[in-house]
Amino acid sequence: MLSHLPILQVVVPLLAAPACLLLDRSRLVWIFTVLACGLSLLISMLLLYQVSQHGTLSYDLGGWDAPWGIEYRIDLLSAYVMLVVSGIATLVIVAAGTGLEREIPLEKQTVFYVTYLLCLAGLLGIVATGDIFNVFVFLEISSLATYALIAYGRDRRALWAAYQYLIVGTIGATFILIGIGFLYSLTGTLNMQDLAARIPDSAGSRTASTAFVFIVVGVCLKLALFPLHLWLPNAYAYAPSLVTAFLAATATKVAVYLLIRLHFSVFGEQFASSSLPLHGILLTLGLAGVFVASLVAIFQPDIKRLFAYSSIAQIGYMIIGIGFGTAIGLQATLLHLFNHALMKGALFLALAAVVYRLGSADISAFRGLGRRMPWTMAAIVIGGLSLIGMPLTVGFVSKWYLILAAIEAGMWPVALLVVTGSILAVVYVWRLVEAAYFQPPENELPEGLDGPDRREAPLTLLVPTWLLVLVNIYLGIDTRLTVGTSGAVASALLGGGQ
Amino acid sequence: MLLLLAITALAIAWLRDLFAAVMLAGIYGLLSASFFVSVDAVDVAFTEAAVGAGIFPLLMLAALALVGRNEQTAYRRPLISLLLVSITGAALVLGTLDMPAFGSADAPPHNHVAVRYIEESPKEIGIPNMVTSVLADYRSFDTLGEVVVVFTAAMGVLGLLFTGRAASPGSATERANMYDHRVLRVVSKMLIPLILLFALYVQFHGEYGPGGGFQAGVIFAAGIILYAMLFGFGNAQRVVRPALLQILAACGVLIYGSVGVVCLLSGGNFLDYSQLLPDPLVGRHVGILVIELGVGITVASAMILIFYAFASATVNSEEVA
Amino acid sequence: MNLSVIGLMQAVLVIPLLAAAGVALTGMRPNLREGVSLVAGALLVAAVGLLYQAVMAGDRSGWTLLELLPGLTISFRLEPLGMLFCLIASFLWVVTILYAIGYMRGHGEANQTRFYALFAVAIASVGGIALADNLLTLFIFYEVLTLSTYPLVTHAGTDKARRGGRTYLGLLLGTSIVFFLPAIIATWALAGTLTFTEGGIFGDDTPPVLLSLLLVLFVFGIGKAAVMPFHRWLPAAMVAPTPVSALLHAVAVVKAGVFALAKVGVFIFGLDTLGSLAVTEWLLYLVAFGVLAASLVAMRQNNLKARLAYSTISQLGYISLGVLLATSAGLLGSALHIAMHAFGKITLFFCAGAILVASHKTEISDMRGLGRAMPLTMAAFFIASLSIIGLPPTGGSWSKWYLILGTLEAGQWLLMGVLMVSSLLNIAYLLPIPLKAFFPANGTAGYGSGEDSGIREAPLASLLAIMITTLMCLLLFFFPQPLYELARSIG
Amino acid sequence: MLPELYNYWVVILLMMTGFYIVIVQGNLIKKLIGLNLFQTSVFIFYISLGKVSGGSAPIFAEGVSSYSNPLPHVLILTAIVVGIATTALALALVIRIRNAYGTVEEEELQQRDLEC
Repeated sequence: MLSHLPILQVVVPLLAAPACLLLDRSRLVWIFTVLACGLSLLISMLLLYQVSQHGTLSYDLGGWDAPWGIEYRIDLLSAYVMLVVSGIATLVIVAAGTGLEREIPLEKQTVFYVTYLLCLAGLLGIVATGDIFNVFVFLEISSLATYALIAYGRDRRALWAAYQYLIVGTIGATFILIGIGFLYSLTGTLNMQDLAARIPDSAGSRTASTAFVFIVVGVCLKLALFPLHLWLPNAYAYAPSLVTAFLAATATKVAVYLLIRLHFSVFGEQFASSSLPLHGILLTLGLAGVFVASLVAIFQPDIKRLFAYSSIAQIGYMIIGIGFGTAIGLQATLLHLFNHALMKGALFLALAAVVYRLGSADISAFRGLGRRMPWTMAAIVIGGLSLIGMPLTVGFVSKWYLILAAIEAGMWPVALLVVTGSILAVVYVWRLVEAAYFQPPENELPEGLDGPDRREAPLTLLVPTWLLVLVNIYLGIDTRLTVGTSGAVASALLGGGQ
Repeated sequence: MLLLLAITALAIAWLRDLFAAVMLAGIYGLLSASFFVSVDAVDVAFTEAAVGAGIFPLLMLAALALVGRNEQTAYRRPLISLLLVSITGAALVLGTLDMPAFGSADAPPHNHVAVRYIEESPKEIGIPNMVTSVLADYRSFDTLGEVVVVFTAAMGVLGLLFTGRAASPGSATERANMYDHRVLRVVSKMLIPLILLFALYVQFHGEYGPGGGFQAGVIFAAGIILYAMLFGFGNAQRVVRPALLQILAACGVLIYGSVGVVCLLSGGNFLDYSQLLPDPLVGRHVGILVIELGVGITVASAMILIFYAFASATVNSEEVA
Repeated sequence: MNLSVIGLMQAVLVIPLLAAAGVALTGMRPNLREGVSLVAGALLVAAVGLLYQAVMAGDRSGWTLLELLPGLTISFRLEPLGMLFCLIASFLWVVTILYAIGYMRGHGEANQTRFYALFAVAIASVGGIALADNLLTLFIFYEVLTLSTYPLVTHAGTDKARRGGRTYLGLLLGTSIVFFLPAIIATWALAGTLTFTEGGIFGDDTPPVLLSLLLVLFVFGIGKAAVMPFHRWLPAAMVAPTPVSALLHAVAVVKAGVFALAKVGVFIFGLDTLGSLAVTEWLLYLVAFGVLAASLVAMRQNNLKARLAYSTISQLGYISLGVLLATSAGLLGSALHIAMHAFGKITLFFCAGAILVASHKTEISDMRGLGRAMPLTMAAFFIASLSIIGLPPTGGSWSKWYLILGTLEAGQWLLMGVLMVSSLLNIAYLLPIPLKAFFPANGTAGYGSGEDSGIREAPLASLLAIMITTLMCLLLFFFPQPLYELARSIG
Repeated sequence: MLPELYNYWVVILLMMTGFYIVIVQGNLIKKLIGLNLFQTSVFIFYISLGKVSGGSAPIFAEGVSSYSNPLPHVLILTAIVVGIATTALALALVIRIRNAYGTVEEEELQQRDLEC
């Protein structure tokens, strides 16, 4: 059975989803979903272990050899991303046990869990597959599920946000489809490895360049790279809080993964840098994203929106890392990909706890929260510090490598801009801290909430949050796993070009 | 043919009446289907006809009934958009410059992976329709994904719209307008069983000619939807209950998936049908039949579900109004 | 021996942390809570005292806590300069707790548990800075110190406090992230190590331009050293309760800054390299300008704590100056001044706090004639002022002596002039305060003998603390050897 | 070259018409029609790729040696399904938006959001 792990990773949540629908009681559905996610997490751990021991795994679906059938291909990079995705998914779904009751009516919870599992399966499928068209199919599974998940938000603006995201996401997917079409017309294959072997033959071809551009633009729409980010803040702000936690920590990460995979494994660094001034563009857009998004974040009264903008800024950092075009830069991107998932997961889960108790994530709700919900606020503070890049948190590790990459590449101004970006993070995190610890709570709670709501969040929300926070700190101190893996991945991607 | 398509497309862009635009979009679907026939893509043509000229306008009209057919606002930033679109288009044209000519037989796509599909599949899989071979066997995982996409959409629509309660039978609103057309009613009564039969034919004939689970599912759904439109949703929902549909939609996916799992358990890779039976060819045959059935079930029930959901939204909003 | 020294070093880090935990747990019972703090302080002094003997015996053992990134460790090592810093900080911690007990209760402050706990955390991070074996370790504790002191600054929770806190955090974190961190990473990229090594870590082939750039980044990046123009945080931090201003913003935090600067100068660049860089000269003049400018600004402050803050900025300039002179006498002077200024300035702040608690006065112009009501406090203020100015019979005269010697050694006559002038300015802004308190000018209403105004000396615990530090100022003039020996063995 | 690629260019024109409608239209339904147009045109592009001159439909028959390429057909079958699924979901969203806001015009929506 061990040799089938690659496919089980995706199929478990994929089939668990319709199975959920057959169970009727929502509590039962929850337990089942937790089990499915947990199983998928276990599989991803085993996969990472297998890959680190035996190297890249290849799995032929339907028993057909690679270029003819669809291949699942798990290398260190995909195993690493799948670990993040399934880990976060598990924690969020555990928190959903109680966290959901205030956000989604009971009769819709079953459908929610089904959609959630489908989204997870879609994301995992994108990461696991070695076939470029299969990427498109699973991208659409996860996207459709995501639109629905966002639209379950209580605020009516959630609907509007979901619609906007749907339009942008579909345009992005269609762009990717066009790119795939060009690639196919040029090479006659859809398998990524086969493509990588054949693309160099047509280097310099305008068709290949166009394919590359369309795919990159399509993916960038998905990952909300500045200036294609306009859909993200609303989507994150109005989605149910737990959905936001899940999406923020996984969906954009998978998009970044896709960019890295296509850029480095399919087209190859050689092609990408020779046919276009891609590095310059990525650096510029990344930096612009960091600054614009951070500045906007500072002025957001809604904290979920604030962290949504912060996500755009953090994506900017990841893109900058790719833009250096060096192994250390790529390593920084990979580290930040992993680390940012941890930070944002923790932050948004903590926000979900706040919303659960107070019914709002507005800055005014945070006044005096340090006393009312000390554990939740402490989680937010630690997550925020990690975002800033304080030592002993994961944020420091990724920032260290990013700056190191800039200095090594001789780009001092970039290094300075990157650190200046962190200062902006200090500003927006600190607004929150000030409100929570050094402002008296508003006299009256929002109407409709009574005594018990002054309390700390329930344990089912706190435990997953704090698990993530602790991982944040642990991996900020013991960096062997993240640094080692990302280093190996980066040199593999740049070195052999696969 | 392409010229006609272009004219239709521009007309859609030009028209302000949404109803007309939807109709034109349907025509566009039909036209592209006939284009597909002309370039030998019969399966695709079949599907595009069913979807582009069938389901799509149907859904659109159902939605239009709710939101009104006129658009009001002026265009937003037309110049910038035009510029953006032109740049994109120019990039695409640039991309085509190095492409192999249209229809050329020595273009790379026809000389690499596809060769095996064309030359070996009748032997390896044992069925003449190569599209079905590729769809249901070589790239069957994509098709599983496709079914899941449909399932996901159904779930999404369900979560967004469905209130779960059926309209009370006999209420004034639930009797569809078309009920009053006696001729239509009688003709349809005869037609619907035929449609359903045809669906079954398409379902099981997919290995030999154009067709397969998806097309069959769509046709089947069309039959039920027609029934619903004529005899009211309350009646339709009594015949085909939404709860049952949900279970069926899930079952379709599960059938497909469990074929894969059974392959796993019998020692092959996921979806490797040759492991199903001692004789690999027969095994493949059975595998394809079963998964096509799964596709058909899910697609049909998902489509009907989506339609019910839209209809129930109609009823509800009328009640609100 | 070796093992126990390491154990002691660990104790230096762990004791305050345990104290913080203990304080948090016993928060409900103030007497127990402050008892915990005091006991921890005493233990810490004992541990540091033992370590002092080890250092003097030539022990330089160290240990690595963990490897953060490949080749980058969090590790600690015993070393005289750090020992000096540690010694002062831990000793003054006990005294400050004593003082704070009187002050915080007398002033009726809220959130006292948070206050004591964070205070302990700050001391732990000072221990980490002092014992750090490499730049990374130093940086980490440096940031922890910033973060743990921020809530102390905003303690009051008023708008003014929050504004002050924002400036404080913004400048300290800002400089450290924008300048300090890139400088560290660049150092790592250039030299391949961050470990403090005698004589510096850069190879001879490192281009001087890069080194100059790095030095500038370090000098500005270590914002806690309050080199102009990044000094604004210090006056802003004065909204904190006085014990915080006293220990942290006259001793721990600011000294952590100059200490880090000294470490970088001596062990990253090496005095020789430092002296050979052209940019050092410019930085020297910049710092010298800061010394004078801060003194001038101090003269114009009517708020006592603000005046003391600017005085601190100016005095920190002395220390930075001493390091940048890159001579052994200058370094000696700097090291001694870290200690001498600490005792002097903390006394001054204690006095300011005592005046606040007893008379609720913060403005200097209101303090005329206060000497009759609070003779002990004002006498202490006078003695500490002498020490800051550098006049015998106080410890401050020694450090100033060596600093001036340092300028002479480097041939910087101009800088010697700056030191002289600034000493005169010190006299001008410090001495009038006690003098006018004892001898109010004619025509202004004095506070009489205290009965009619109701003003008395500060609470006993605070007064005791003031006495101790004042005594130290005097004692260090007569017995400077222990510190002198320690400072001599640096580098 | 022109006649060889002419087909593609017309298809690109079609795509861009759809794309333009998506971007420029403020009516949510019309946007979806445009999106559908855009996607359908991409399908046409793919199917054109699969055409082999002189080939016949890829259903095995005795005596036929040249077939059109079946792979793009398969891909597009999948893509069509994905497209209609997306449309269905989007329409559901539009209906909900209409119920919640009372309009399906983008500008009015933005105004109503600003009001609250």
